[in-house]
Amino acid sequence: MEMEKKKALDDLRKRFSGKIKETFLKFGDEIVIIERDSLLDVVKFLMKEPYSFTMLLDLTCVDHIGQENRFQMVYHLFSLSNNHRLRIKLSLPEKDPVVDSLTSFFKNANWLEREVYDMFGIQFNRHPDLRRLFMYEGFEGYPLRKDYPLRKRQPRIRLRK
Amino acid sequence: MPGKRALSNGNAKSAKEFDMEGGFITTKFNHILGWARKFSLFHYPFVTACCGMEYMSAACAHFDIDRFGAGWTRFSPRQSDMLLVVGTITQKLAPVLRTVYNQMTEPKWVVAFGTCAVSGGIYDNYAVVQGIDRIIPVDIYIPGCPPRPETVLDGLVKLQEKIQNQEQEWRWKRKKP
Amino acid sequence: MHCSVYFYKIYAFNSRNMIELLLVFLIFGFLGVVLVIMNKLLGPKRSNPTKESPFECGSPYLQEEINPVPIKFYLVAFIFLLFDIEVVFFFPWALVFKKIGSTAFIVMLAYLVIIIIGFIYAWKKGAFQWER
Amino acid sequence: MSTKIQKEARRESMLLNMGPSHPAMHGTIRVMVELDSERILNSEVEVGYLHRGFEKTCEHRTYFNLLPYTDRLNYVSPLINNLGYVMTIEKMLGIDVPERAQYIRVIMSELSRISDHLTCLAAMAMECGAFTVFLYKIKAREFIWDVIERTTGARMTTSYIRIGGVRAELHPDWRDDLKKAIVETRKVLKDVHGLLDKNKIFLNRTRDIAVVSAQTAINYGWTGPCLRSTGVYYDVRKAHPYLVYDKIDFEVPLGERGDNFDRYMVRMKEMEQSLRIIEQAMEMIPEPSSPLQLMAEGMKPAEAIKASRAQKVEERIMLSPNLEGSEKERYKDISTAEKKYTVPPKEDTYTNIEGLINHFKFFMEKHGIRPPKGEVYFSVEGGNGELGFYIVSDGTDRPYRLHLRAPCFHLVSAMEEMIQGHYLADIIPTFGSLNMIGGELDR
Repeated sequence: MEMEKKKALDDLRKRFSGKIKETFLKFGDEIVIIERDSLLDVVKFLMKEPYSFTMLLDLTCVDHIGQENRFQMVYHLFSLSNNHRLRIKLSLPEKDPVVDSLTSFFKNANWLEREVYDMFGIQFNRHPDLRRLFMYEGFEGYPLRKDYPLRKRQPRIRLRK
Repeated sequence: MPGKRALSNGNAKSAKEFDMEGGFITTKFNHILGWARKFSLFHYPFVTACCGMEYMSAACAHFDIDRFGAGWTRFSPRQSDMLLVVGTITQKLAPVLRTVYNQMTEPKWVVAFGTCAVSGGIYDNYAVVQGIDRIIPVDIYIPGCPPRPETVLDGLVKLQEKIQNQEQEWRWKRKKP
Repeated sequence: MHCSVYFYKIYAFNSRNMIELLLVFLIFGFLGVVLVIMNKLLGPKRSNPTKESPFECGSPYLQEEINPVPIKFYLVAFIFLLFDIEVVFFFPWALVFKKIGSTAFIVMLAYLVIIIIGFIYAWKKGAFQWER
Repeated sequence: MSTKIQKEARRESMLLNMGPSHPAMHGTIRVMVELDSERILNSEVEVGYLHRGFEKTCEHRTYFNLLPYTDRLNYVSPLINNLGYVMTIEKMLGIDVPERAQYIRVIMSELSRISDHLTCLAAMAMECGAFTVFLYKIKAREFIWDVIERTTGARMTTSYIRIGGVRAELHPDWRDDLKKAIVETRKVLKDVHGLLDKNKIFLNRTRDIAVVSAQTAINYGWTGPCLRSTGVYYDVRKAHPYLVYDKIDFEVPLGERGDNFDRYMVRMKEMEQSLRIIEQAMEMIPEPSSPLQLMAEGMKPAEAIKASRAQKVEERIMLSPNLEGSEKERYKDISTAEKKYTVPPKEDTYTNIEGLINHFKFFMEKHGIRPPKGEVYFSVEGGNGELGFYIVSDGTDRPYRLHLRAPCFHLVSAMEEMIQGHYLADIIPTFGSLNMIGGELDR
């Protein structure tokens, strides 16, 4: 099991020598770390025949506060035909957390990216309508960031007590 | 802007002290009115979260809520007497709950169903209102996460006692001097 | 014999069942009126601005003015009215069906045929499909 | 508050919102619809009305304290959430679970899946007008919840599946309880098949309504019964077998056209498959090491402590009723042997110091379960699809980041496209067949 995974990762790295920074195995999951601006063509390549990652399982973001590249986007791709999961990670600096949007490839990326924008404040280029998904209009700040206090409430109407 | 102090948590005087003031007719009439309102509670299920599953069990055949006259579920606030707030009320949902409460016709009562409605429960964070009494006046609090159907029925019986002993209100009531 | 005489024999004014009919109307009328009055009398009126606005499942309504309702709804209502009035005539007929003999039955059948023709016409014209 | 739909709406069309507090919208979704006399031109789905900040709360609770939160994610099948969360951590810690505990987990999560499908189809049928189906299914769910309650202690919020095994052993007469529940559920399934499968009204409202092709379903990231209703064969229990699912044979029902009726039919067939799984698991489950009997006789905990202080021979301890099933000699079957990751049995905690230390260290701040640094993604087959937990741990006893891959998040994101061009009344069965659960969708 381990061998095939390593082999798959290695030939992926050969194919994308420049863009893939490193690949490794963690708890049996294959992980690929790439540059921010090479996301679109890596995903386009992975969707095609030999790998056929046709489904975007999940898209989320991790906030490593304190590090220079603070936000880390995590994409889980899944290929139905050869039943194979891959995790793509790319890190974004704190100053301009902007990344390309995958809505042109996957339709569920629309809501997933709106959720990440709502929770972390990460901009997505060419996203059809980037608005808050969960929180309401008058909510300032991005709740899932580490520096947002857990109990900081912004009530939407004047509460009685 | 909460309306004038709503009837529900009005001056729920106990029956004894009320008798001394009013004459015999008004107490008798008040008793009948309380009895009539007590046994025909049409409830509006404001269901949001996990307590909704327990509400389904309480309202369905096994633990039938209809035995207490409260089985008729009305999905519009205009036709219901009891606002059954079931589940977690988040900050985003607070104005919706306030609007539905204001749109209910008097006489109206509010029952907080489940710990999240009573006090925000295990979700003490930026998203959840810590108890719906910060939004609307509440009559009966049903604890439990989710409360067992028997607890729900017990809460309903307590509400019925409260309605029975409450000083009823009607349109052309002689206002106290 | 002229058929009007014929009808007279059946609907002779015997006062017994008329009294029951009157009683029925009286009771239900009284009940209806009392309930409405009790409602007006007992329901405490306490209005606030939100109560006046329409109930849109709790969220603010999206449209200030109500646009004119499309014509399809009127068509459905009209067809219902048409066939409903026709059905009403069947009830008294069904009541006295046994006593009035076969000639009335033929008359009723003719009436029924006319309705069915109307029904088929409406069906073919596509009045029952919502979207042609 | 001008929403997107108000800006794009045509002058003469009617704008309506099926708001959050709507019986068919399960109270937490707002669909804003632009209507041209019953036909939907454009719609906008607004979610987030039940966003309870689960992922933010996870960063402030230890791994063990998060178990009750996982019950309330997909609150219709709580045991499957427990299973997913717990197995993710077991994958990180690398501990294995005794055979009997795995079978108990399979039985419990299949029971939970049946109650999920029962509730979903009950709501869908009721919203289409079939109120009797709602009553039958909720009655059948009561029987299943009775079995769950007798083993886990709670009807719905069980937190029964713990890290390293299960909380307590099954009660002595669990077999005939389960048999009775299976017979009842089969009876209700037969009734509902008779009531709905050839019912003209139900067929007209669900056949060829909101058809989703396999390609669009995959593109939307659909998994679970809704993906299988479009004919795509993907079930996490078969694709990545976990627990003992590889030893149990069961089919995965597939639909053909991917419309509302297929989603209904796939869930009905899946319930029969789950019943088959439970029956096979009941036979294959290994026998417990000590015979199951109810209240063990023995000393009261207080006397046992005094006796062990005076180094007397330590007898069995009579535990309080709610700790039933977690006595020492049964512990081997239901919990992993590794001391660090589970609560020691009460006999050890009361009588010897080593048990006390383990108990204390397990619950003390910064000493409980501390998985190694790193990240892991593990998914189980939930009621709506692939329920995945992505946990980033930094070595402390609190997860640094926990993200839930909610299956019905992807299902509902396709809602706007599915109801395009249908009638207003078609929103209800479409939404019912997606089985949107607020707790899992908005987390």
